Amino acid sequence: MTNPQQESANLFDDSHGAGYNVRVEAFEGPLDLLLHLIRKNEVDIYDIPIAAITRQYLEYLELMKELNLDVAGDFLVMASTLLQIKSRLLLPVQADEEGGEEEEEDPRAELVRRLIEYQKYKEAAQQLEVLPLLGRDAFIRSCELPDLKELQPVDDTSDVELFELVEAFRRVLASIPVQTFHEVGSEQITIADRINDILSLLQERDGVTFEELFSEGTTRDYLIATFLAVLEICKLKMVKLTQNSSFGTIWITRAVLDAVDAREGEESP
Amino acid sequence: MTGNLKSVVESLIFVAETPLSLDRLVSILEEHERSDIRAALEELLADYEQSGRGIVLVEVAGGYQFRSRPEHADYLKRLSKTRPPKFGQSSLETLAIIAYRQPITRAEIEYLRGVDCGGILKTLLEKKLIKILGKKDVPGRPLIYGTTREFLELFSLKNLASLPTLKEIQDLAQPPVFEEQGELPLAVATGGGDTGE
Amino acid sequence: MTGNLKSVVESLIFVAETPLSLDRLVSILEEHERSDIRAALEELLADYEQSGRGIVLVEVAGGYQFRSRPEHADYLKRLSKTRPPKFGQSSLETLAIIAYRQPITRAEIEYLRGVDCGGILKTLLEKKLIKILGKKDVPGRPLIYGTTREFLELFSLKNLASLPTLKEIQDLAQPPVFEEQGELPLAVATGGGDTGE
Repeated sequence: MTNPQQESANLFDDSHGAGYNVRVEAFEGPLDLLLHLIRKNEVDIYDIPIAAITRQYLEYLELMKELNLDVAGDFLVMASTLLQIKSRLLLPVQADEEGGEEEEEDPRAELVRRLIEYQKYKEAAQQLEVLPLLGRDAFIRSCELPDLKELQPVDDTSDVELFELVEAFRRVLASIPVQTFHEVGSEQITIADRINDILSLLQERDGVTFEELFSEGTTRDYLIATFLAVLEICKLKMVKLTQNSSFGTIWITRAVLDAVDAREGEESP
Repeated sequence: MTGNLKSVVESLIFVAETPLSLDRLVSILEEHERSDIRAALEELLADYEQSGRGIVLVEVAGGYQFRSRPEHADYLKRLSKTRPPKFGQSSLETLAIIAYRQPITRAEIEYLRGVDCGGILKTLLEKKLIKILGKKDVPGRPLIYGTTREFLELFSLKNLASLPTLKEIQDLAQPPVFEEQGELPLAVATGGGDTGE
Repeated sequence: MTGNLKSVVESLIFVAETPLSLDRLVSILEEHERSDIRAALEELLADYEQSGRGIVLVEVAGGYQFRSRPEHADYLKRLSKTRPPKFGQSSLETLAIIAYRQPITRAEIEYLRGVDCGGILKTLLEKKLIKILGKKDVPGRPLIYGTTREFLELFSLKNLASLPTLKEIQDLAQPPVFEEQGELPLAVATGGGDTGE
C-alpha cells in the first residue's frame, strides 16, 4: 500500500533536504518545474521518461497544495498536457506497424522544444540581472539645477506611450457612472459546467476516455476547467479512473457505490 | 587611496539631490577620516577649477554641487526649446476621447470629461494632433473633431484600427479565470480523500 | 574652439534628463558642423575614460549620459531614499523574452513561459519598460509588444544589438542516464508497469 504523501516527501527530501520549501516558491511555472525534475532525474531532455516525470510533477502539485501554495492553473494545464502525452505514448504505434511511411512526431517533441526554448530565456533573464542597473549600480544626476529651472525634461522622442493614451481613456470612462460602454465579457467555462458535462456523458455511457474529454476544447480555460472537473469528481468518489494496461488508455467510469476496496481507492482516488 | 576616495566623493556629490556638506560626507563615509575626506574634496575642487570644463563644482548653500557652466546657458536653453510636446493629464484624456470616439463634438467631449475643453482643443489643433472633420448634421451644426496623421505618427500607429481596445488593456489586469474558481482541492495524489459525499 | 565646443557638449549632456544622441546634439548646436561635434564628443569620452573618475560618460539608449561609477554603488546607496529597482524572476523572464523576440504577442510570451503573463505585462507597461507597438496582422489582431528606451536606460544598454548573446542550449549538460523505469505507477491511474516509453 502506498502512501503518496510520504512518497512525495521522500522523493524531494533526498535531494533537497530542509531547503525544500525555498525550492517550492522558486519555480516560475510548469516549465521551470519540469526542467528541475529533468535535471534532478539526470535524464536526457530529448528522451524524457514521461511516466516518471509526470508522476513526480503531480506529486509536486500535491506538495504545493499541502504547503498551502496556490496551484496556479498553468500548472494544471501542464499536468493535463503531460497526461495526454503519456496516454499518446501508450497507444500502439500504428505508423510503425503499417510500414512507418508516415512517421508521427514523438508526442514529446513539442514539449522538448518548449523546454529548451524556455531554458534559453531563463538564462537570458539571469544575464539581464547582472547588467549595471540604473538606480542599483549606477545613478544619474538627481539634483534640480536652480539656474536651469525653466528647462523641462527633454527627450529624443515623445514621452507619451500608447498605453498611457488608453489608460487615460479608461480613466475617463471609469469616472462616468453610465453603462454606455459596457463591454461583453467572453464566455467563461466553469468547472461546474464541465462536471455536469462529464457526469451527463457518464449517464449515457459506461465510460469515457481521458483523452476524449479534452478533445473538444482547445482553449486554455476549457482545458483547465476540464482537468479540475476530473480531479474534483475523483475526489468526491463519483467516478473512478482506471487504466487498461494493454491499451494504456485512461478510462473514467462511474464509481460503484458498494464498498470499493480501500487499497484500490487510495491508488486511484 | 586618496584617488579612490576622491572618486567616491565625486560620485556622491554628482548623485545627491541637494548640495553635500563636508559634515554630510563625513557621516556617509564613516570608514574614512575627516581629514582625508577634506583632502579629497579639495583635490576635486582643484581638478574642476582648471580650464573651461562644462561641469563646474560650486560651493553653495553650505555644501558642494555640480552645475553646468553658466556661460553655456544659451545653449542649454535650446534643450527645452526643441522639446517635443509634453502631455498633461487633461490633454491626454481629451486626445484619448477623440481618438476612440471620433467623429465627436466638443459638447460630447465635455460631457465625458465633465469640464470645459476649449483651451485643450485649441492646443491639440495647433499641435496638429486633431483636426476639424466638418459639421455635425444636428441643430446648431457643431464642429466635429478627429485625429490626424500626426497623431498616428506620435504613437507609431499604422492606422486607427491599430489602437488597442479598452478590453485588451483590461484583460491584462484580469486574473486568469481559474483563480476565480475559488478553492478546489487537488485530488491527484491524495491518500486521504475524506469528502465522502 | 574645440575646447569650448567640448565644454558645451559636456554641459548639455550633464543637464539633459535623458541620454543625448549625436543627432540631437547636432540639431541643438546648429551653428556647428556635425564632424566637429562628433570630434568634441569623442574627446570628451576619452577624457572620462582615463583614470577612475567618480563620474563616467556612457553610451546608453542611443545617446550619451553621465552616470556614477558602478563600483561606488555601495556608497551611493547610503544617499538615496528610494529603494533600488528589484526584479522578480518572472518579470525578468518576461522582459528577456520581449527584448529578444520583439515584436511579440502576449500569447507567444505565455507559450514560451508556460504561465499567464497579463499582470506582469501590465506592470511592465506602467513602468514604461515595454510598450504596445500596434497589432499583429493575423486573425484576432492581437497586440504586439516591444521594449522601450527606458528599458535600455535601466539596463545600461547602448541599443538592442548590445543585449547579451542568447546561448543556444543544446542539452541540459547531463549525459543521459537511463534508470530502470520499471515501477512507476502514475498516481492517477492504476494499472502499473508502464514505462512511458
